[in-house]
Amino acid sequence: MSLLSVRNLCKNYGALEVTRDVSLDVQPGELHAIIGPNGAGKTTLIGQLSGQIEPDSGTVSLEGQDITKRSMAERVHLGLARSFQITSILPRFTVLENVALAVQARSGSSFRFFAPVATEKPLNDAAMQALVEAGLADRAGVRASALSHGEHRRLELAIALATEPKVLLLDEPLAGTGGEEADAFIERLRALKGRFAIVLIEHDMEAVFALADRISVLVYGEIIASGTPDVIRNDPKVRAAYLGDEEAA
Amino acid sequence: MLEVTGLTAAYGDSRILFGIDLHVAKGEVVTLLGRNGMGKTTTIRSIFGLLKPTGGTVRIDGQDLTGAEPHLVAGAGLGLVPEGRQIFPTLTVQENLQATATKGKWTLQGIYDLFPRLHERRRNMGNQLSGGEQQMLAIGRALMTNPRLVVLDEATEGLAPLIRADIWACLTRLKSEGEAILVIDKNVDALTKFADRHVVIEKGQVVWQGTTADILATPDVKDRFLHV
Amino acid sequence: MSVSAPPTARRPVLMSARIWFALLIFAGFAALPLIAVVTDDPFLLLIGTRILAYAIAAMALDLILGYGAMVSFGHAAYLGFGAYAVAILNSYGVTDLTLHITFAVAISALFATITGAISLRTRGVYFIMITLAFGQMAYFFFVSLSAYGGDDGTPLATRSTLFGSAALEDDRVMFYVALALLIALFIVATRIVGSRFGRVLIGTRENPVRMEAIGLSPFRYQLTAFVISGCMTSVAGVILANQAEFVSPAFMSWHRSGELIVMVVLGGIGNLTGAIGGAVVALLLEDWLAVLTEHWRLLFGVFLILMVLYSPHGITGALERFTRGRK
Amino acid sequence: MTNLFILQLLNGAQLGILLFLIAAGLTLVFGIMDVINLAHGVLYMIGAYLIATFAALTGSFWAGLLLMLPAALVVGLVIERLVIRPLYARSHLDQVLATFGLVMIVNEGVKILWGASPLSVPMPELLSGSIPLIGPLQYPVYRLAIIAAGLGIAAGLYVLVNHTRVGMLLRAGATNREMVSALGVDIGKLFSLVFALGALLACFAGAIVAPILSVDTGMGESVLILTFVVVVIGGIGSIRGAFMGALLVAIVDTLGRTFGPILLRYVMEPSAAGQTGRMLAPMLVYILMAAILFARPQGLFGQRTT
Amino acid sequence: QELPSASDGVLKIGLVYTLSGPAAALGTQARDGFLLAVNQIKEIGGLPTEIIIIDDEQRPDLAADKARELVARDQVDFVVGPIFSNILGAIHKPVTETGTILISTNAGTSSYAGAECNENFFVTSYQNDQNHEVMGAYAQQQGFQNVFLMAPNYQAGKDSLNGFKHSYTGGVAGEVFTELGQLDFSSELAQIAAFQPDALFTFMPGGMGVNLVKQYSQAGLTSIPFLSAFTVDETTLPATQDAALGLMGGANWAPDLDNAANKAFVDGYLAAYDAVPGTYAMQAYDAAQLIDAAVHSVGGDLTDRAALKAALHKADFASPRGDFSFGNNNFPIQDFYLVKAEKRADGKFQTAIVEKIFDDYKDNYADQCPM
Ligand SMILES: Nc1ncnc2c1ncn2[C@@H]1O[C@H](COP(=O)(O)OP(=O)(O)OP(=O)(O)O)[C@@H](O)[C@H]1O
Ligand SMILES: Nc1ncnc2c1ncn2[C@@H]1O[C@H](COP(=O)(O)OP(=O)(O)OP(=O)(O)O)[C@@H](O)[C@H]1O
Ligand SMILES: [Mg+2]
Ligand SMILES: [Mg+2]
Repeated sequence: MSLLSVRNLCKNYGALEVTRDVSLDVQPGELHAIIGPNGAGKTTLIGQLSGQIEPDSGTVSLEGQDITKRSMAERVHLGLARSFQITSILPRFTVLENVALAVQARSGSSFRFFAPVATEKPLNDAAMQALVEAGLADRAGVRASALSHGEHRRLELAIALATEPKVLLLDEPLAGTGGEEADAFIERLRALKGRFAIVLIEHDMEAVFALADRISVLVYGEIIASGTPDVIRNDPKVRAAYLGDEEAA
Repeated sequence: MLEVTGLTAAYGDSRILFGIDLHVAKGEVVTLLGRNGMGKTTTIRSIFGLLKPTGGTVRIDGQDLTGAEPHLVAGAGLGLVPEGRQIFPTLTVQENLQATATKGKWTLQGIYDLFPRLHERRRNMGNQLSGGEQQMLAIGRALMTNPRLVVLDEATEGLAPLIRADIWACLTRLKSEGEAILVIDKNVDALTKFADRHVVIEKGQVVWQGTTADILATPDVKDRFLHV
Repeated sequence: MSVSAPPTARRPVLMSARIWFALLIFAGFAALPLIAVVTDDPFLLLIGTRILAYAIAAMALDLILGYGAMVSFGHAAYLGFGAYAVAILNSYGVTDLTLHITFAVAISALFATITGAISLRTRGVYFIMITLAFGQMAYFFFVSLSAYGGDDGTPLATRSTLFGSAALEDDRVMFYVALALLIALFIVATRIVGSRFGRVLIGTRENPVRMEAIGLSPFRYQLTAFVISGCMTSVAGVILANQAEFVSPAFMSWHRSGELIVMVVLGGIGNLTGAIGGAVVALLLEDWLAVLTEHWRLLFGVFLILMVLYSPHGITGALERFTRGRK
Repeated sequence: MTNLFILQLLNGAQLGILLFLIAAGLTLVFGIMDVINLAHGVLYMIGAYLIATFAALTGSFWAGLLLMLPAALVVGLVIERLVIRPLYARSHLDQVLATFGLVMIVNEGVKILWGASPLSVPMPELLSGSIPLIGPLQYPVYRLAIIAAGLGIAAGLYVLVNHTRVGMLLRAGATNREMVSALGVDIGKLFSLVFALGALLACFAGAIVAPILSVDTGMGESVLILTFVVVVIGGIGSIRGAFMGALLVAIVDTLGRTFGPILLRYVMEPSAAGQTGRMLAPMLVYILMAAILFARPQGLFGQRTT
Repeated sequence: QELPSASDGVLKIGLVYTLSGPAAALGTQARDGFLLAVNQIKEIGGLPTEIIIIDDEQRPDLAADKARELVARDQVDFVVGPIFSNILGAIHKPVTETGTILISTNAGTSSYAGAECNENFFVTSYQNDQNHEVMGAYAQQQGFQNVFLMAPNYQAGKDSLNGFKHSYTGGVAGEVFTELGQLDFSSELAQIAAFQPDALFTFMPGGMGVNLVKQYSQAGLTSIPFLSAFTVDETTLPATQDAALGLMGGANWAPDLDNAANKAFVDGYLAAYDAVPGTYAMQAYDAAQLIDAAVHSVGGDLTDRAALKAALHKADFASPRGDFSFGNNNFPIQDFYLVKAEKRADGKFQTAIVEKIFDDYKDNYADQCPM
């Protein structure tokens, strides 16, 4: 049984079919990349998987359980975490607090009114652990709003890690990072591979081909091809619709 | 036409720029390179008066516009494609293009020819566009102000390879039509195909500059400053 | 709706500075009866008690306004519930203060739960206005309540009793009871803000979508905070009724809700000490300016504008800049 | 009964138009400049006092109106420059506090300048009198004139905002001031203009009601809350919303007060109906608002923003 | 906790009136009326006089506080005021329970006239219902069969309609309660037009009345007799002007009453404030006269409260309204008139006596008063 399974998902905005009968399976431990031209509906698809956007029809199931009607928060508790294409953090919290809050969300009730949270060691330890994995440990005490763009992306990752996902949905985690930083990020993802399944949306083909176990190509709301990197790289349809000649070379 | 000397700037107490020198001549294509967080965007914001510089000067065609209101800078002939697109969410695509347009070479039709996708989506609200579509719109919007110097901050971020190639083609065309361009981008290789000069900044200071030929001749520039 | 609060990032020096300000204020209050004796001015205690009541209400409002970005424009309703709890129970011969408070809190919890659940569907200014709507409904309900004087309100025959004794009839006892309530509620509120719950609340203020994405749906937490705040405010209403020995729907008019917001913002939102300080300054200033000139409102308006323009984080902001400047 | 219904509908429309004139400025300033202006109500009051003064000076309503308009514009520009402009970048609550202060200043100032007693403005000769409707019912010509003037202004505003370059810039500036500016538009000037326009509309509304209502220091406050209700029901920033919201609020209020008790009598005994009707009548507008926001949290024509 | 009066030989009087907000005009008149008497008398009761003026802002809780401040901090001998019943409700207990004397110059709530009457509480105006009863009696006398009733939706409004019905037994065409502070009456006027009653009776004090009167004439309803109380008076006439001409009201006095005391009062007020005084001013003026007379008769000794109260109860002064005495409940026994708005020779407006409706009229609650 696949870990995350999507069946016949459809979503329209007026006359525009953003998601057209999309079916998709993610196996445990697999890194599944989704690529496709701008406006193909990738972010919208992630939105439907994570519960932010309600699909018109179709189902999403996690570990065999139908979660189509579950709220975003419920899905997180079931093990489905996401990062945002456009950075979404708590700007006035410190980096550590950002992550500690995510740890708190999955461990114990948040209806505790009296014990000071700042000194809860288990929370801070777990948060620190996630920061180490995301390569942000040295910035733990800094206000999140003062981070650079690349650091924001890493914080997004750390927050997602802290929720201890079974499936991690990453929407363009590399956007706006380049060079060394991008390489480091790819290494980080590689190290995480296998611990949980990852659905990765990315325009950086270097990263996609380096990391993905499987790639699905989404064009105008439809999956036109799905397979191993090699298969996709040489698929003429994909080359015409997305890759062009430059990247594939 | 743009001349920046000794520019310094800070966000509150944290100083970011420590004296940037930079100039772009008529019709020249200059790149601003540097790793993440080195102050590229901050440089652009300071030039446009979106952030008041703490020192140095910004001149456009000899006119001192240091820390001037952004609309005066834009009025002097600079067009901005900002980092993060910043298109107007409550305007349609077409209105986004028209709202700040000025008369000149670039017209609505010209933009639609350049990005047919925008034509298809012209009645969509700005916030109903995909990331890539928004990027196209941001470029189109800047061109519609008919600037003499286009400033692009990460204009190809989040774009599919095919579209990215389109943008490079578009920039090459702009250059051939005599427009000056100041461009920030991660894709140094693509930039070297059409840019004239390159400026590398690190920690708020210019650490290297030279022509495309220089960069190709000294491969360690890329390694040392850009790590690509 | 943008609510800009001072940063929550821990800055130990400032945090303790705020606690010091609070202690200073409490100490000042505690000394008031002494001052009243020395200056032979028993009236000071009455003003003091009224200020204490508003300080509680402002602090309670700040809990949701400053920390939860829920700007309630109907909070005076809870003042009214507290006040009418006293009047109504009194009229049935139930005069015990603890019972009055219990009743006020129960009614407020009920009202806050229902109206909060509906209001929280909205955001920003829409939230402001829908809370106003519920506040006004409560207001007009009491206006039409002829049994308790309707619009005219009704005087209280006696103050609440404290464990069977009429001790509260003594203005000093009344004052100290109010002060004790303020301090107790301040401690409670401070603990809440620093707790797990508080962190969720503040996180929701910062970025509700992000909260969803880590698995915390804001609604339950916001609603809980809204109810807590309403209940606290009703305690202020109980005090106010006893202080004035009179209750009237005027306690719950939208003007009063607006004044509470003014107090909180004037004090500096998102810090409990500020709310208390805001209430103190606003009410004292009103009293003093009124002595100076019949047109005191003009001066008060000028003061408000100058505060906003030159001291972005209200009174606490100004004090913090002052103390930091001296270090 | 139907006659009464028609008459009340007209009354509702007239009140609605008036509310719209005030609400339009508020919703523009709010939606475009993102400024909560509690002082919008006092602008309405200033309009009434200005025309009372000018009409008394010149002895003519029309001359008073003509003089009022530029004066109102100046008032708007001065307030924008002194108080509102420094608040653009500030939080809504700071704006609330400062404009609350402004309300206190203006109210007290008006009292100092014009005294506490209400003033009155004579009805212009041309528009006085009533025209017969059906049977014994008559309707004042002046109120019809208000309806006509309001409709004209509504149409003009709609075109301005939705179909002109200025309108586009206004909407663009509403979401991203910095970017509009970086693309070469002097947003400061644009905003001053919007504020002055809003002030002008509010003053105009105040001026045209002066012959029907007394001119007193409390008039701004009583209208402010109602105006906010209208803006929120319609959806912030939406001219169309303000129009529909104003009509809805006015008609529900007018009809509800008249026919509510009558309807209640069908379901309960007369004395209880009277009691309940009296309790519900003033709540009606608020119940309407709560219900609308419950169903549509962003108002009728508002953009959903998260 | 009865406070001893400060026997410092200074007469201290606190005035509590609504001096801001929409109803400020009423409080201002009352204050001015009182101060006029003070200026004419100079030393009230032969004592150096100190007046403290308080604005209650029409907020009961604030008023209660201010009243306590007057009593506890300033140790005044008399508190005079207020305009509104709800303010009276708030300050009554704090003032009277300390033994300080409270003189209401306008609000005359029924409860304080009846069972809750108080030896420290005097009223120089009327019991609230009385003016309404005047209009009811007039409607009855005219033989109206179908009167439309309208009042704001608050306690005093409800009381007013009951007062009217107390002396009117004819039919009621409609009974409408408007929102307190309502300014546009188009919807109610439409109903009146539709019902075509014999007359309208209304109680619309302050700004509400101004608007109603203007809109009444604009709606072309002037053919329907307009009976009112506290609606057409000297505080609203400057704003309604011609629109109010001919509209009728009930009152205990009018500026044109022909007696020496009234002439001194009206002329003095006109000279001092360039405005025609209304009942609010007259009743406050009388409060000052009342205090003056009483303090004189006890020889300036403010410490003997019993004697002072007895002296007050005698009401030994010349009121501009002529006959004036106190009933057992310390509420006035006086004449009531039908009055009508008219234009004066000097271009100002005033109410003028049409006919006397009640002679030496006592309120209906006095019998319930145990005093
Ligand atoms: N709320 C909406 N209303 C209408 N159309 C929308 C809405 N949201 C997205 N769209 C449209 O749906 C399409 C898919 O958008 P989406 O953001 O999913 O693309 P994407 O594949 O993530 O693109 P990119 O790689 O550029 O981020 C786009 O054409 C966009 O214009
Ligand atoms: N609003 C801000 N407040 C404080 N610091 C900021 C702010 N914006 C940026 N910075 C800091 O300024 C530095 C330079 O940022 P800038 O955005 O100019 O870099 P950049 O070279 O454009 O990087 P990137 O390639 O990531 O866009 C970074 O260290 C960043 O953390
Ligand atoms: Mg996307
Ligand atoms: Mg940048």
